[in-house]
Amino acid sequence: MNVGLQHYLIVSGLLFSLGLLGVVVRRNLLVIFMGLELMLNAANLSLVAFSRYNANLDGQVMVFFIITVAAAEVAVGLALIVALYRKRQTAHVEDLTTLKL
Amino acid sequence: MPQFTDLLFFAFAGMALLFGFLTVANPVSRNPVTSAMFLVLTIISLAGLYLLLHAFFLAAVQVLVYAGAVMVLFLFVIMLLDIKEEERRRLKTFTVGVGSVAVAALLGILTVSALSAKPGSPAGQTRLAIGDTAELGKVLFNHWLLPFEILSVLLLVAMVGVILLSKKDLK
Amino acid sequence: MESLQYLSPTTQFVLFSALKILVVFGVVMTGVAYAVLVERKVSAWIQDRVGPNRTSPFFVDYIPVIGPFLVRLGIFQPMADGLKFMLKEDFTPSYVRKIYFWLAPAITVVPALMTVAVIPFGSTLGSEKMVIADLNVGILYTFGIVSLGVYGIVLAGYASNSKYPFLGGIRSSAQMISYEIAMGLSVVPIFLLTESLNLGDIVKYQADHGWMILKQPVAFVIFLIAAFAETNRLPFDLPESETELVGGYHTEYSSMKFALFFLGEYANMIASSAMMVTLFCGGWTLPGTLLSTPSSSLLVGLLHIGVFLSKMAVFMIVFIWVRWMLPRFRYDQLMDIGWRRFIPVALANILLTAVVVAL
Amino acid sequence: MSTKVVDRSPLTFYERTYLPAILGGLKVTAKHFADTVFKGKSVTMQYPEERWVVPEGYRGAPYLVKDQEGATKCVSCQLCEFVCPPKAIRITPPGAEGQPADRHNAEKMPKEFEINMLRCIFCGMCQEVCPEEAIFLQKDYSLTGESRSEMVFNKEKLLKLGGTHAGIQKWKHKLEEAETQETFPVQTR
Repeated sequence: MNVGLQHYLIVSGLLFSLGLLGVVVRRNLLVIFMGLELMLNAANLSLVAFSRYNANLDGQVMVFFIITVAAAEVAVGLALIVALYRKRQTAHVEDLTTLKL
Repeated sequence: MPQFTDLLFFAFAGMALLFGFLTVANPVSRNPVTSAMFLVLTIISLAGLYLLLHAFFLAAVQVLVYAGAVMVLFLFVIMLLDIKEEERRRLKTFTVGVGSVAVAALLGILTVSALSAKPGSPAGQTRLAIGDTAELGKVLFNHWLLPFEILSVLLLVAMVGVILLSKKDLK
Repeated sequence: MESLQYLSPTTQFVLFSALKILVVFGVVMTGVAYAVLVERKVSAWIQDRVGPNRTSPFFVDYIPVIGPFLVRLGIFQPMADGLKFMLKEDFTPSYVRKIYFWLAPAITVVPALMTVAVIPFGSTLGSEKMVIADLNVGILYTFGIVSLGVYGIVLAGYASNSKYPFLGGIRSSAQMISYEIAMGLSVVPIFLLTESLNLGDIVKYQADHGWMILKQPVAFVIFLIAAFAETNRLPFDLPESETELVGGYHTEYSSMKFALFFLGEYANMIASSAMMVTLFCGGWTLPGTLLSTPSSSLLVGLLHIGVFLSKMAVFMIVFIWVRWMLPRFRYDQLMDIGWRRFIPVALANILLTAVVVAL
Repeated sequence: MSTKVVDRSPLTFYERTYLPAILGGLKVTAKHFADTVFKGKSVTMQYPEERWVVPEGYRGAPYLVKDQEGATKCVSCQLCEFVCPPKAIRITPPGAEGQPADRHNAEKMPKEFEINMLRCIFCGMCQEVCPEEAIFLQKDYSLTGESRSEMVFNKEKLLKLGGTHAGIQKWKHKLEEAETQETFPVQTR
């Protein structure tokens, strides 16, 4: 059996689930953030695969955009985490309970 | 040699999944640095997959931006904040259980939809999809010019925002 | 050569590629060893010393006149150095994070060696192109791999679990990210002119239109200085500044692991020199002679490689010489130059080139 | 006031390009490079072949000396052992039935005399304190060995390395000093 679009999509789906698992299970803000990155990457993979198997470069352009946005997002997100850490001395989601009654 | 590229696909895909798993759920270590390093490996494996999909430019950009800059930033922040290993007792079984069920459900949906995807044609004969960087550039700067410009503004906004956020005496 | 034609093209490709990889690897390794020697010799001469001049294996006695001369030049010193590094005690302090401590030196070396893969170090030899991987995104590949080099240093700093190496690692990550931007921006005008990301095409363009260093002097200066920062050489060797950080990231390392850091640094220098030769100084071409066009004759092919290597040697000497010319920059000066001088200048350079090209 | 005002005016644009610094560095390094390579003006001493001229008053390793007749000068008084700050000297006295001195005007000589050269700090106090002028800091500056025990020098070794100091005799120079002081043109009383 030759490797086709479906293979890539399944890998992408598995990676996406792994990223989500990280976001749900892990309690460290930075690791959660890494899970998010993993999810973005999984989406990228399926986009590139679509682009390849549909002979259309738009998917790749979209991936290019996503990578750029991800870079900006990481910069802002990490700055937020640093600011939060300065204020609370923690990067643990369960310690951040300001909104809790 | 289709056989050989198939082998490469399985190698890269297996590596990506293994390292991805070790990123989020490493059974040995909860160290954020370990997670970050495995995420770097995942990203590099994904770059390998991009190469198999003839997206050479994206593979290079993936390594350059993600592995070279974004993850270094992650490491930088982990070291700057001196974040210790997550304590083990804090992992609640309830969270893990519910999370796993939700993730498994999502995975099921994704798998079903992936299997129902039209296989498409493994293009390569058309010039459009052979991963030529010049072609990508043409598409990017003709059809997608406005989003590109908006993106550049977004980057600028992010830059200014980060500088503001990281000021210590923010009023 | 005759018997090779019976092999399938794929087998030939694999065979030739393996051969090229082996040869390039060997040349880079030898280059590293002798770069260390040249560094020691040139440093010594600049500081009114003589440098290594004693190592003489037993067979030197049988070489008449040249033997003592070679010994005085220290030709055999790298062998002794290598042997010394292997025989030294490989000490791992008890408080380090062991896995990263062992991984870091390897992670430093691998990207440095991988960079060389896309560089066209000669025209053709027989019918083989003298480049390991002729990628059409060659330069992006190089930048991607170079950007991975920072992990070795950061991890070394982190794994040592001690303050000076840690500071060295942190400094290095910030420095490398900053200067990568300037470096990347500085080469964009070249692509505007050559309309290709393939290093072979860039060399070809320079053979036809003259060297890039003449057309893009600003880009060259920025690239050169950024290369100094990327390879952690003086005046930008802040990650390992001996006087402040007692050696920085490799303070806790000894023996072969330390040797690997050393190897990585010099391999990086070789790779940067090769990049500069390829991008700005015409690669393997030599204008004004027959050597500027690819040729199928074996002799000319070898001469091309020779030209490339000599140009590279010039840049290596520049790297080594500058070490003694300038004092180390302060950290804020480093960041200031990177972000507030080079990036705007590089952007202006891109704009100017784009306007000229468009006209 | 002798306050010196250092000129700290801001750098000019030319200076801020770092060009003068780079050119200056190039000039200095090129000059030294050329001097060393072409004129052979290196300042390095090729050690095993070329030896350093040890200056007068240099404090090297302490060795035992023999007198003009080749006899041991040390009388085993152990003053040097007591005064030695790092306790590098160990003297074993001959004891009641020990061997007598090998020179006629002394009662005894040490049975064993050891200096641990790894502990010795070459301070010269042993030489200072020795009433017999039997121990001298000499000009030996390249003490090496392959083991710790090898670096503990015993009596035979110390005497051999110390050699004979014919010119140095007990109290002789004190006598000379006294004589010069007596002829010193200062009238006492």
